[in-house]
Amino acid sequence: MSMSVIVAAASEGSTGEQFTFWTCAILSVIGALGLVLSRKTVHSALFTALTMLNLAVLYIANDAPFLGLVQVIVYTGAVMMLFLFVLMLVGVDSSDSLIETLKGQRLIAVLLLAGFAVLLILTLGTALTGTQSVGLVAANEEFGGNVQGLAHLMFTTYLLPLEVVAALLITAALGALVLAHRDRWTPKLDQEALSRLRMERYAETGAHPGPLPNPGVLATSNAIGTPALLPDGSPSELSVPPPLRGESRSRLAAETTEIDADVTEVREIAEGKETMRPKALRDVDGHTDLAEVYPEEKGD
Amino acid sequence: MPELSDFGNDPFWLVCLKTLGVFVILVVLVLFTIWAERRVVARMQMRIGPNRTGPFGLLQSLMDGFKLALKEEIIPVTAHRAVYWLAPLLSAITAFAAFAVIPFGPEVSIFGVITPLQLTDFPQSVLYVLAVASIGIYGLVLAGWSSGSTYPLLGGLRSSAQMISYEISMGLSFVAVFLYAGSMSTSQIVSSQQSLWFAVLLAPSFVIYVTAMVGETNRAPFDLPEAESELVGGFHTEYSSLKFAMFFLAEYINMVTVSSIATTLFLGGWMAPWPLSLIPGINSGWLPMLWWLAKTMLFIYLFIWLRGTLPRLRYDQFMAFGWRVLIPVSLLWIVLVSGLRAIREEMGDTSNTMLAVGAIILAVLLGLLLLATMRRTRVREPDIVEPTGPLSPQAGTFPVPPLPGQTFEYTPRSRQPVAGATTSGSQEEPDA
Amino acid sequence: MDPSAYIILSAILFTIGAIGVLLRRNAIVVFMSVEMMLNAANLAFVTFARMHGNLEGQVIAFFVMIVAAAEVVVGLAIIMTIFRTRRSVSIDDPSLMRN
Amino acid sequence: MSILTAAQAVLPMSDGAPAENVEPITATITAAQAGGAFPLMWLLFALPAVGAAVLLIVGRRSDRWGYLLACALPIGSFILACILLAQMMALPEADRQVTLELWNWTFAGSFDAAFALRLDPLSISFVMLITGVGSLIHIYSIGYMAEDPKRRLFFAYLNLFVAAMLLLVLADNYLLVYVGWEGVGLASYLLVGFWQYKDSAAVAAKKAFVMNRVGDVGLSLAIMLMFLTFGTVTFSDVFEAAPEASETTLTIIGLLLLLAAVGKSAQFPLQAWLLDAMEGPTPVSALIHAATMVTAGVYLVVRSNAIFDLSTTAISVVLAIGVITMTMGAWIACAQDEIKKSLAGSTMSQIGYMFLGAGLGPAGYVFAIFHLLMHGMFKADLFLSAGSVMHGNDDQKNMRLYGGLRVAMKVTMVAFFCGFLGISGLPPFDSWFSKDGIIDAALGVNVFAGLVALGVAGMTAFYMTRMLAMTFFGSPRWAEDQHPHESPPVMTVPMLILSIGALFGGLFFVYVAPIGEWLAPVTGYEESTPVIPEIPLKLTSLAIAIIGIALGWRKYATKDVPRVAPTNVTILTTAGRHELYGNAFNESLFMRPGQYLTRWLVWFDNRSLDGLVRGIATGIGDLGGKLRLWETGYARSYALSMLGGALLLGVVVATARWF
Repeated sequence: MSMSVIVAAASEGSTGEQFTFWTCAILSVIGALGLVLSRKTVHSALFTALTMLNLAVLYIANDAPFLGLVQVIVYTGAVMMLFLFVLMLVGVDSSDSLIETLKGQRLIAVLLLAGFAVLLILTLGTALTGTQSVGLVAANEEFGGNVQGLAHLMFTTYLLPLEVVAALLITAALGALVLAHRDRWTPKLDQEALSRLRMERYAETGAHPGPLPNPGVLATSNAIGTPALLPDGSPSELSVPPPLRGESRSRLAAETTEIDADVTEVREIAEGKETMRPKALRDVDGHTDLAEVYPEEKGD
Repeated sequence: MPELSDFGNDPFWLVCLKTLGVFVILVVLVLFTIWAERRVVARMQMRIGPNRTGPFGLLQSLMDGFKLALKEEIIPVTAHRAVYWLAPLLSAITAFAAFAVIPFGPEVSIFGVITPLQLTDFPQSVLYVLAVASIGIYGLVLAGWSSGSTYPLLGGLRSSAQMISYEISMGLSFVAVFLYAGSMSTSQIVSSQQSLWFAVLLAPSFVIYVTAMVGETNRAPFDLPEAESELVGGFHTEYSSLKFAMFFLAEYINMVTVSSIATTLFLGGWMAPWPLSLIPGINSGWLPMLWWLAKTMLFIYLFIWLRGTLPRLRYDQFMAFGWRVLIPVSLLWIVLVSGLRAIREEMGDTSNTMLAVGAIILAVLLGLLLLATMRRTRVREPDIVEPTGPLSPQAGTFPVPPLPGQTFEYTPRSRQPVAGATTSGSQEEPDA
Repeated sequence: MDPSAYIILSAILFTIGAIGVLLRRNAIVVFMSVEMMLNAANLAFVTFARMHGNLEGQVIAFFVMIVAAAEVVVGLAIIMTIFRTRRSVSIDDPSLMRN
Repeated sequence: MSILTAAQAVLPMSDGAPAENVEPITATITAAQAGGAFPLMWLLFALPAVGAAVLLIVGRRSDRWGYLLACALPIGSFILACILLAQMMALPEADRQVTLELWNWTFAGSFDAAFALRLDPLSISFVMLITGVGSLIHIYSIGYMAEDPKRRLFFAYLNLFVAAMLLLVLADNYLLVYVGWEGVGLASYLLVGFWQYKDSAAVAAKKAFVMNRVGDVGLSLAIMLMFLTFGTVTFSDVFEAAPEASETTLTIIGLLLLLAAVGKSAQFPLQAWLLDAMEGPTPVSALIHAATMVTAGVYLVVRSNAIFDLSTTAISVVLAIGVITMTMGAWIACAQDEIKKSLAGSTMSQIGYMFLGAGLGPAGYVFAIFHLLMHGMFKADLFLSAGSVMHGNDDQKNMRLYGGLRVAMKVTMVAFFCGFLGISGLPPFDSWFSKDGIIDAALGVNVFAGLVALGVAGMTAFYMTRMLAMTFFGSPRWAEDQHPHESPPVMTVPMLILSIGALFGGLFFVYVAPIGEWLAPVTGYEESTPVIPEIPLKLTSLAIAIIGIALGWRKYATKDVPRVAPTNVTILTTAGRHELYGNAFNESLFMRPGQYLTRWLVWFDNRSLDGLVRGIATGIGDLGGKLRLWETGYARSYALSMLGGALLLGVVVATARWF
């Protein structure tokens, strides 16, 4: 695919590399600007990922194919993914207020950054004029390839740093575990405890112990905002998801009148039996205090 | 056998042709896999499966694809448009891209140009597959997030967590192969298996890879991120029409990809299996594509078989398995392999010593395994008390139905008329 | 191709990262900006390796990646912990060390 | 040989006449060469140490069986000690010095003190006393502490004490002696304060500990000085090198050693802790504060005889301290109403006798140790009997509330009476031989000391009669609800065994196993010629004892003893009741000046040094306060600072490159 093209282009120093460089450079700068300028944090993360992908390509173009792939795997695949995870855990909608709160921070930062930029331009300008790249062809050939060459360096000259870095990684993993660990102060609620709690709440407040009724059951449509009908024909507001409840009041009312005719019909058919469902159960659905229903149970 | 220097020399038209070929192969394989899955699972469940469209229902998947493309597209109001668009594209493109380095066969002559039957290859091509796979995960996460709905978000997070976790053990299972092949390029790995497949030589790596690849593709029994009964459909719940088709396509391409990687890395790629490989000339020309196809189909069948057989794991069990079993075992195995190789490098031809050491290590591991299983059998039997006698519905915990041997004791309340239950003054007993 | 283009790109990215660190208040964005700066430095290392014809620049870049990964793990864990107690990811909130 | 001259029998005789000079032991043989049970001699102290360790580590789980283990181990040590004694007696006289080097535990530069044990006639005598009396007291304690919830802990401490004491007497060098010395101090502290919920016990323990520290400083300084002078702290090397040192050095070493001995043995001027230490359980008083630990000072002086022999100043001070304490102790014993305190005064007095003996130089060492062994038995017997009396009387200690207990506690009375006979110097019982030996020798060396010793012998007889009469004779003066009863056999049997020792120990060591011949090779012996002929002297001392007994009997047995101590008493009695104002003495002489000195030092420190230090600190603090303004607490501000720093650095570097 394109990778071998890039590698080939880079080693030749041809217009292929020019093309690759300019494309990726522009994209990565766009990504970096996006990171700084986006208000939504997720966008920042995506822009960062874009920059990192492009940097990977630039690494490959710079005769560092192994590093480029590792960049994709480590940065794009793991680090940025971790960022996304954390973003989603802390709430993806957290967007930044752009008002500066630190007195003078922005002014001093801009001044310093300007100075920094000037310094960079001056130093780089003088340092880089007339430099020519040696190229890595010879260095890569020495051990039979880029990976082999890197491996040779890492496991001989840089063995100690490598070991230290490995220790650092393990320490970091443990540190993250410790930091993210939350002690459990209360026993874990298992299925039995949960159901017991539910029944206790039922006994105390009369809250319905079972799952909520599904929306639209026995109703005219199965849209999510449509309340279910109970066996006695009354609509159950509990079946509507909480965010839609208030909004769906009017719809609920309309629905109720619409089905009123059907309900009356059902009632007529069931004439003589009064109700198909004891009042007590309906009261439970409607959060009636249980004490009213079972007054003698109070003392227990 | 193609060398690494054989790649990158193709004329432009041949590159286009090869790309097209890979695309076609993938699409056809996907269509076939969907059909095969439905038929095979149907057979396993004593059904017939699709058999109407085309011979043996072979065209069923194609027709499904058309239908899917023509369906109305619904985009949630809360969706984040740009990302919502981007996600399926990312999924599908990376799925296709990973296939670029899969070798289908040896060098053949196409319109007079001698070229390997492989789109491209370079010294780090297996890493490339891993890299592309890790980008593919973005498709899932972004799909879940951009849908603006809870189920897809949870599903997306779950899928990506799962895929990242299993990608680690997958990558680790490659290490032993790299060590033995001395290369990270797919074509070199295939050619280094001429004498012995790595599935035999590096059996633990193979087992780890096969397990990880099922987790990596979110397939049963590791399909919990898409558990229909829990999360509706996972990250793609809010997707419909062609975008959903793209996710679907990506999932099946990924199946084919991981199968063909298994083939390439462990089953000798396109080379003929052992007794057949003795026939001279069988590993040249276009014929080896057949072996490649057969081996890949074998893995695809394995996927289908697993799906038809195994129940779904719980999420925490699944993650615990990945982190506490697969990764440690992979690490141990890598240490073992590199240790053995180091011994061989240092001590020359001392295979007897190596074998002895290996045997001892194996014995120790087996002993540990035995101990572990023995410990597991020592789980205390729960005290089962046969309930007898009358049971009060409010006794002890929460109302339960009477078990066999129990009689239900009615509380006074259940016999009494319920207060306020009367609208017309009737005092009827609730039927018990 | 003249390697100075890569170096200049690296400088640009580094500066943009620094801007992010200095001006953004969301801790995660600040953190990503730090990663951006590290990446820019990596690009410079890789380019230097090519310029001087030895692989040590790539090795250093590799180490930077590992250290960055470790840093991200711990840093994000800290951000999570702060978020848990303060319900905020603003980097200005945890200023308990003030004065 | 007549009874009157029997005291001479303890001396080394050759053909019925005392030898002029005794050949000291020169050859040292190792345990491995000696063979037999000698290589196991480390077990002597290891057994009780193991007991203490087990009881302390296993903790409450050993509550039910721990005390039995704790009794068995000292008995085991005792059996081993018997075997070792037998083997040592079988050795030729010149070879009776067996060393066992266990390991080298301290080496720093040229300093080198092995963990080595040394068994010679002196130390085996102590070992026999410690393990024998110790075992009996352990057994006695089973009964005495039966009701105590912390009995296991008590036994653990007792074992710890026995182990430390054995280490003390077995040590081959002063450093190891110091270990044992501190060990017994610790055990004593723990045991005196065993009932630490009582304020008095806690205070007494602290007091004993602190005063012992004063003595311990002397020992540690002596060890340092020894190392400085001789380059070694091993007994044999030090003694060998001693004649080469200057007399001043030896005097200083001797006085420092004496300071240690005085502290441990509760001699003047560090005597004040002993009476308070009676707050501990009675077996502790019997074992530690009568029989063994308090005699460690005597052991130290006698063991270091090579040093004291060479310094007339030091040995004179020993003599003087012995005379003073002997008198003080007897005085206090005459005036105290609490039975244990009276006995403690007696102990002080008797140890004063031993110091007197040791202060006589080669003429008295043997008698000091002889009296020490005798005292160990009869005083342990007396204390155990006193404990039995208290045990039977609801822990009542005041003798004025006893009276007529002979009816209720016959066995105890018999045991106490035996102890009385042993101490009061009547023939042919223990003190008749040992104490008179000291008086004899004293009259030969220092007439004044001898005459005082004679007088104190009468006081001894008087206060012992007083105790006997107030406790067991006269009319009962018990409280209504106090039901005196005899103690269980587990307590009375050890008492009776000790009674036998109190009665016949002297006879045994004079006629059966002459102690003088046994010890003289270690301590050396010189005959002294008494100024008074022997037989008149003996008659005099007997007469003095009988006068003391008669006075005591007349005052306390034939007359009613008031229940409340009378206040219209002579100034002598008042002083005795206040322990001769030892506490006031210490307080005014040491504590107050010390406090003033400390206060002045604190004042000086605050003004001068602290002023300087605080000034610097305040200055730095102010500077820090200014710098603190830089710390805003905002991470981004810090990042800004970093950028500024980087910029600065970059500018500097770039400038340096360009120009």
